[in-house]
Amino acid sequence: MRFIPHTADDVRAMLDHIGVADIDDLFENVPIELRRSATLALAPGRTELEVRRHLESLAAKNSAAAAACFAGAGAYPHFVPAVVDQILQRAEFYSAYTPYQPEVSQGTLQAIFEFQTIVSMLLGLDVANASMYDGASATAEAVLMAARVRNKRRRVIVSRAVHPHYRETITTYLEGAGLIDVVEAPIDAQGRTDGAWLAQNIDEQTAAVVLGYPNFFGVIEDVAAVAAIAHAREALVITATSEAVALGLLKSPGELGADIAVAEGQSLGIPMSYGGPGVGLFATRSEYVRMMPGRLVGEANDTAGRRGYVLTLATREQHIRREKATSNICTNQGLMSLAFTVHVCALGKQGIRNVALANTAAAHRLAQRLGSIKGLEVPFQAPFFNEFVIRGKRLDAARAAAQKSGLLAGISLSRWYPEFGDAALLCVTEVHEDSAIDALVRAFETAAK
Amino acid sequence: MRFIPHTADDVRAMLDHIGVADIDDLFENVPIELRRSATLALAPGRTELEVRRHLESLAAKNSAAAAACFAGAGAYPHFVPAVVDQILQRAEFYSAYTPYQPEVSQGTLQAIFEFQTIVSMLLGLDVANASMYDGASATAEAVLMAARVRNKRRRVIVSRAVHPHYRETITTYLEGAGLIDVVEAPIDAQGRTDGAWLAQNIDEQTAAVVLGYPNFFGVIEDVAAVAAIAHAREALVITATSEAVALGLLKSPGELGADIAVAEGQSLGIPMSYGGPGVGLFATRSEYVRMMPGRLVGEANDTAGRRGYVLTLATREQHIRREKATSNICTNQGLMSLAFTVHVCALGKQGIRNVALANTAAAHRLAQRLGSIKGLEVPFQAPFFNEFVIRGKRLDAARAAAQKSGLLAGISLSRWYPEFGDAALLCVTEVHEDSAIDALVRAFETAAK
Amino acid sequence: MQEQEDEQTPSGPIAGKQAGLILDEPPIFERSRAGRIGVWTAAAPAGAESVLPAELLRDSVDGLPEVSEPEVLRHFLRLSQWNYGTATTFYPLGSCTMKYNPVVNEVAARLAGFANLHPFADDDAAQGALATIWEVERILAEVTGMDAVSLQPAAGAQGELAGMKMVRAYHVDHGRARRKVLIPASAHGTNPASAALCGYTTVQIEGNRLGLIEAEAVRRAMDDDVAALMITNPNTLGLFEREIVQIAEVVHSKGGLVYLDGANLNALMGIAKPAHMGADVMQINLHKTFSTPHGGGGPGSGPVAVRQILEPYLPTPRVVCRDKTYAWSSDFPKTIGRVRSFHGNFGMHVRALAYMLALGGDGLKLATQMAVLSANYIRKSLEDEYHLAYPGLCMHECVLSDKRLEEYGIKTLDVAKRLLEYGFYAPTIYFPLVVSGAIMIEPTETESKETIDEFIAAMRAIAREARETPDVLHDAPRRTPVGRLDEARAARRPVLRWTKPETNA
Amino acid sequence: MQEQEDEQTPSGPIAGKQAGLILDEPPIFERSRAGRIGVWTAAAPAGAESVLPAELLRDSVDGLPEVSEPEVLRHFLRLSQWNYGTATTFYPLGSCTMKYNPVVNEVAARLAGFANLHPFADDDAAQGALATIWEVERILAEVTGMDAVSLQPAAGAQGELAGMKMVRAYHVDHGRARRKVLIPASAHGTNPASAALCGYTTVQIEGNRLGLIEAEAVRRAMDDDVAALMITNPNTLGLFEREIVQIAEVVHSKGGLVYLDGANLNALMGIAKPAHMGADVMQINLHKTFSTPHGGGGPGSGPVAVRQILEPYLPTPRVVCRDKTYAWSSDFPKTIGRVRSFHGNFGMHVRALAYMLALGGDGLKLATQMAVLSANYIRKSLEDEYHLAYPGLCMHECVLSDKRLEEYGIKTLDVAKRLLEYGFYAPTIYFPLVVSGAIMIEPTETESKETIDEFIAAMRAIAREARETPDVLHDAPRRTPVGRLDEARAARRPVLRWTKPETNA
Ligand SMILES: Cc1ncc(COP(=O)(O)O)c(C=O)c1O
Ligand SMILES: Cc1ncc(COP(=O)(O)O)c(C=O)c1O
Repeated sequence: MRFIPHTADDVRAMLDHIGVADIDDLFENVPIELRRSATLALAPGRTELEVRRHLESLAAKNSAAAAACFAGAGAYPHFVPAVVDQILQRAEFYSAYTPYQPEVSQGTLQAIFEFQTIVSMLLGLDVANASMYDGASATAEAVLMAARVRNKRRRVIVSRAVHPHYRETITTYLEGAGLIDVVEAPIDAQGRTDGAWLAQNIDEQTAAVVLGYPNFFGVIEDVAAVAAIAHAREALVITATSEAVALGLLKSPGELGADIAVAEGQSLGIPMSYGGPGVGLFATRSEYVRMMPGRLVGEANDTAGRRGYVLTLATREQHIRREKATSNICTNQGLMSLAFTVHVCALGKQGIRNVALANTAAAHRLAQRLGSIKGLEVPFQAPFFNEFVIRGKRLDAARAAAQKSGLLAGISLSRWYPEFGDAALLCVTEVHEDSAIDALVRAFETAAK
Repeated sequence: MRFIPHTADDVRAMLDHIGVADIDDLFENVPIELRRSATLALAPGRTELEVRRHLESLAAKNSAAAAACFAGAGAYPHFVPAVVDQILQRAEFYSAYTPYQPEVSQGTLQAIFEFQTIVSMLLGLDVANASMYDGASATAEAVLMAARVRNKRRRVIVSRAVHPHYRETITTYLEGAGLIDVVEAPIDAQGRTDGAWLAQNIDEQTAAVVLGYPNFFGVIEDVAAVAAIAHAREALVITATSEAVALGLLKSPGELGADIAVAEGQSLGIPMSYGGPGVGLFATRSEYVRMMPGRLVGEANDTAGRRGYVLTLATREQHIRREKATSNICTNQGLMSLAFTVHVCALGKQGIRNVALANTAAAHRLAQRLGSIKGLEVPFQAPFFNEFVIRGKRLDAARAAAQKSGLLAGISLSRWYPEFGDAALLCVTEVHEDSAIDALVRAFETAAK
Repeated sequence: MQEQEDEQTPSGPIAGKQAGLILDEPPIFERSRAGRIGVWTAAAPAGAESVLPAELLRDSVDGLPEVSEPEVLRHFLRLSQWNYGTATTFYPLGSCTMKYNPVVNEVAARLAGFANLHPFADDDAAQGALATIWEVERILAEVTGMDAVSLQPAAGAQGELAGMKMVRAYHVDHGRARRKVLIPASAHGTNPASAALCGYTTVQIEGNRLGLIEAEAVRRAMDDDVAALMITNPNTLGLFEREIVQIAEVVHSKGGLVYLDGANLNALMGIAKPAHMGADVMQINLHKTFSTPHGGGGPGSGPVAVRQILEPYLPTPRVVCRDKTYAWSSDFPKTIGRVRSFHGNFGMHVRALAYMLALGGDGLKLATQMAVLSANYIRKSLEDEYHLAYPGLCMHECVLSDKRLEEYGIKTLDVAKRLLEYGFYAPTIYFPLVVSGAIMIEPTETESKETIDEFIAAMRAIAREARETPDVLHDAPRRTPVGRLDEARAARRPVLRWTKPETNA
Repeated sequence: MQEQEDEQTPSGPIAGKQAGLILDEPPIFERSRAGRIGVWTAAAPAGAESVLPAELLRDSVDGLPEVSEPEVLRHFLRLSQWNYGTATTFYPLGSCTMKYNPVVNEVAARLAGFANLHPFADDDAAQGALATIWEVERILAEVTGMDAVSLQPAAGAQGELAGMKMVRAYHVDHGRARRKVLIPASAHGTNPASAALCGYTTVQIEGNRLGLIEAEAVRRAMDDDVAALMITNPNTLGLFEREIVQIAEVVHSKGGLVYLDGANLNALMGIAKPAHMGADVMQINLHKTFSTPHGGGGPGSGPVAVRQILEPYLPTPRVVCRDKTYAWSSDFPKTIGRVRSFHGNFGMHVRALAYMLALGGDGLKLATQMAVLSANYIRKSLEDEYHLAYPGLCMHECVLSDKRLEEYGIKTLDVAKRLLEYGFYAPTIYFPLVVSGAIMIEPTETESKETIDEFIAAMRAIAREARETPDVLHDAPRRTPVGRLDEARAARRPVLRWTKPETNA
């Protein structure tokens, strides 16, 4: 077997040294009935060429991967410069474990330290961890953390405009974990979380309020206003960002008053890959650092005073604290945090802003063009980033027509928001060529006729 | 500019330090008229995304790249395991120069030493160099070397069954370089170089005779017989192999009596890439080592006795010997020799033989099937490796039909061998799936009807 | 001093070369210069600045580095060279199954048809992705004997969470959630943490003097308030729980469920199926047993597999297959819901499938056999020099300790640090907690006997050094990019992000 | 001793880290074990052994290694870590233009539409490849001012060969081949070697005390038996040949041709076009100026560019374009023929095009400007400590020498070896031959000022060490994977391949 180096001679020598007659003898502690019934009804091994052909044929059956993708909704088509994957393919990075032995893991450790720094800069908060699984579970962990911080409170308010998957994940995580109620805050006519409702409903029992930023409809929430209300009642504010590119342009959650800010980092450095792996970003104020979930890397000095990095504050974690840990997370999204870091470094201060500007400008242009088609409207008037909702009677027909021309024309909202009727969420980024945008407009125009 | 780190501040500081006012001042030694007319009428720079799109659109216009390729003739479709490219993408390998400073180039040097070892094993000769440009120029260099070894002789015999490009290259290289005649040896009815003709024509003026092994028609020449004749007249025997996989199965050129053996190594580890880069292999007997062209790596010890590797015997080379060098070659095909080495190591002793056996078996099966189609014949009866000639009246129509079904159905021979009429050279390797082979047979059957 | 040390170094990965050069590299922020850029993005389109109200916008992000592409590449290349990885050396980290990550897996996951696929693509335009997930589920079901599988969880711990949420949902469905979960003392920390996240109180079960859980001990702890036993098999001592079948019976007899931590599945393929042991639910770590890379700490993938009784509770959506057509279905009213967005770490599913197909049934069994063979070979070769925590045959890993070295003032940590100097990554240390000074060694099946022999020689040499020149161990490692780092101080005054040095501010 | 040395090391790539660990790795043949395999090929089909007559077949190739895939990967990864490359550190190798190799080029060349294309594909099924070659030719023509280009030559030296064959063909066509070629003493070794390969006798032209060729010197050597002058501009001293236009006139006036060695084109883009200098033919090294990687010694690509009078002689086939359709044509009866198989190192053409498009006209000029700026900055920063071979402004590189260090017993070689320890690759040394103990430094435009400053600091520190602690230089390098190797002995008793150690035989 090409991945297993043991030759027949090796096996013989090793068995002799151990002092057993054959391989089966090594398993004598496994009850014989279990061994007898353990046969694997699986095909025999294949050559690399066969494996590759099989996978290629599966990949070829994903016709949507070749479409011009105007779908966002939590996973975004962005350009990833080649330098990112060049780094990810470094076996020294991808074949290492969580950096338990810092002296021979400084590469991973320094990269995480840089990641933590960048995440805290983007989210505008003091401290970020080494990553969470994704935006959704990071949001759920943020809610759990808020419940620890405000540990006498029993209620969490989650905006209905938060990504549906994130909301579902919060529900799953909270079920059974203490006795916290999740209350949904409604949406106003602008596509924002209803401020008046929040003013009435955030109370002394409220541990935290969760907003999307931008929210699921691409709309930029007025985080500062909500924070003012929440903080007045000592509730924490959590923001969840699924389009991390927005953080290069919009005021940071921290600046607007968020106490915990989480995000999905896929947009920066990571292909959509059918939704995973991405990387969850998690940041908070330094006063809460010992309540944070997830690993943390800190600076340290060696015996000669050299600067280095180590895993730190591990007493929060499951391998030390077990059932009292701040989270059960162990393996996180290490390599994806590296992708994120490399991409942000390559873009830099200027580049990330340029990309964000290009995104928002292109999305607004398209919204305008579509909104001026008879029968279609852009229902929400609040400012949005690179996603927006479009509504109209014949929308599904238009989307189906567009799909025929090789376009993935957004996501239908009805499965999560039946109240909107025929509505779709469209996303435009720097990858969309004018020709594809024109084709999309044409498809919608034709269907509207 | 993303590849140029100089900021405006940097430029200013550097100019000040140099003591010039501006950039133009640096070029004051360049006559002003030259500078005035040096404007570049080229488009402005593009983003990485734009560059990539442009290249992708060009790549997409090569429809033949998606075809099932039954063409060989010097460039062969073979499977390259993923580990090869993983190594080639190591920037420490690809971004290094020729290893002039051995202490920080041991990676490149040891890899070349391994390459030389493998090449000498495959070719069955004592010593191999660090690579030549390709099979064709390696053959030309072999002829030049033979002329140095037999420096009183004025004639080189080159078989007409040697790859036409190799023959053309010999002609170009020899033109003007001393006064050596190139004489073409004819082909016999079996597709071999005409032994009787050779017996008559190799004489005391003959420095060397060049055979393809296998030859251009895939046919396995009787090198031993030719060597017996040649050596009797103290002429050298040169073999040129364009399908290196054959060397995993056929007796080595050295064993059969070749004095210099060259090959194109593309088949092992390197994609066809429209014909380049590949890698030229070059080996000979140790008595001729100081006459060899190209770089050589040798073992050496450091001051503490550690084993290491260095460039050696450089007194043969242009940078020391200038006009008296054994060749003008400087940059060779370094990274491609690494690809070759990794692929051969991954295959190993067993694997290379298995691949070669699979190739020859598949080619013979196809030859049989095509040969039994009415109107088609396999004209040459001599044993062949993985290529063979097929002949028939409606061959071009058959090939055109096959092309429509996404098959590159061999290479027409008429441009080089008008005497064969309607004939094509077909190649079969381990990459051909039964379905593609069946489609090819069907296309030929249909056209034959 | 340095040179004296060198002489004591036996053959192994570092023999034969000089100390070597490590190129330094500061945090990338210190490379930043105003105006540099690493990706040339198109200039923002005219007017883009005014598309959104100015009060919504931040200035450009303060502190983000400004570096050119050559600097970005060089920075991360240098960093990479400071790491050991399985690709560069033996990485015998117990419980982590640091096997070889086949390169073809990486190629497969990067195919455009996978990498560019949006998770909300219509099912009919994503049949290949659905088939990939389906195939992985089927193979996992075959290997574990379980009835149904979900690939949604992002890692082992999330698989545990999903599994325990299902345990809870099951009990709620059958009357009440119950309150307790039994967990052996040797369990991985994620087990109690996951149970706690589901609102359970954990009850610790002690192993016997052979390192095993006895059915009798479970019986004593078991009552009808116990929701489940979370058991690892083979356990974290590398030992097969011989009474597993009886244990499961005990748990089931009181209406409890058996959660099996499947992190050690590499010891079981073709040898024993968890379902036959009585497991009702388990997670599988694709990044251990199925060769997807650990990535310096992820991404992993932690599929959860269940027997029929728990199938209704699996996370949704699930892949269903009708007439060879695949579709996502959320039509499972009893589901625990989702534990994350989309369909899991799909890129890892592709890699795992590539691996499963490459090995096939026979290959998977061979992997297990060779992993267990190698672990026993190491155990046998070291048990005279090191204290072996529990005697006798082990499965895929073995646990030693520093017991016999204490008298020389040598601790497990010293052994680990010295090993780094010999060119090996260290075993897992101080885990499992039930063994004081544990040294947990898992070679996996992808290391050659020669490498294992070199490792054994190094371990034996270190034991000798511990007795003869203990300071060599205390001072180790001296040839790694940095020496021992002051972790205590780092935790006392945490510096968790880069900040501009005061002087430059 | 080691530690003392460390203290003397100023800031630079190696500061701040311990000596570091280099993992050793023997020649792969020593890893071989019978029965191992790294690529699982399908078993040979039944009967395959008897398809060919047994007497034609060899036994399996004696000595080829048998290793598993994990071992193959680890072997070459470890080897790679022993190298410096431009990607990991500053590589100021003069005359080699070791600029950054953009990663996107690598992606482009690997696109299936390029990589899987057979060279004999019909032109209509390879339009993208033909267009690629065509675009590169057009851009090279624009940059050089030449009229026609062929991308066939595999490297610079082969470009020279093709160029000189054309010179010869031209003269033959115009009466007789002529017999001599004039070459400055500072020329690269490939120049005389290529001329000799075309049957020419070389006549050396000496430079003046400014390092320049004077028109007068050429006039003296010029007669109607001179086929061509091969001149490098800027020359290998990094100096622009100020009389180039007059020199060309002298050559042309006697019916000779001017061959311009274009290896230093990185100093000229947007600044001066060789055609305007009077060049009739030149080669361009895509692996220098146009960023294709050097690959540890290739593959390169050495397009040859000519003025109209030489166009008929270009190698064939050539790309022709009619109605936006490209085709190969061999319909050039005066061609010198081919210098290699197929269409050149096409993969390099793709990479070069990616680079040319990325930079555009302005970017190429900027590259030249910044390269020259950096070289002058280095020159200016070192000329007080090192002897500068020729005073005044340089172009893209500058040449120092060991003249001032001789009195301390220090040679250029010692400086170079010590630089390696500082974490830099060494400049080109002992070339050009006209400068005794030459140290030829070419920074290129892709290195940051900070890196260049670190290099300057290291060079200055070494000059100081030469005076104060010369043994530190004589003993260098001590921190690289191996120390100075005995090259003389290696050449006396060449061991050019691995052989089984006697004891194992
Ligand atoms: C026994 C055991 N269980 C559970 C886990 C948790 O798995 P993961 O790290 O994938 O979350 C681990 C991983 O370290 C483990 O070793
Ligand atoms: C001035 C000069 N001319 C010619 C060459 C030869 O180019 P190549 O190495 O590509 O054959 C070189 C390369 O070193 C050079 O520096």
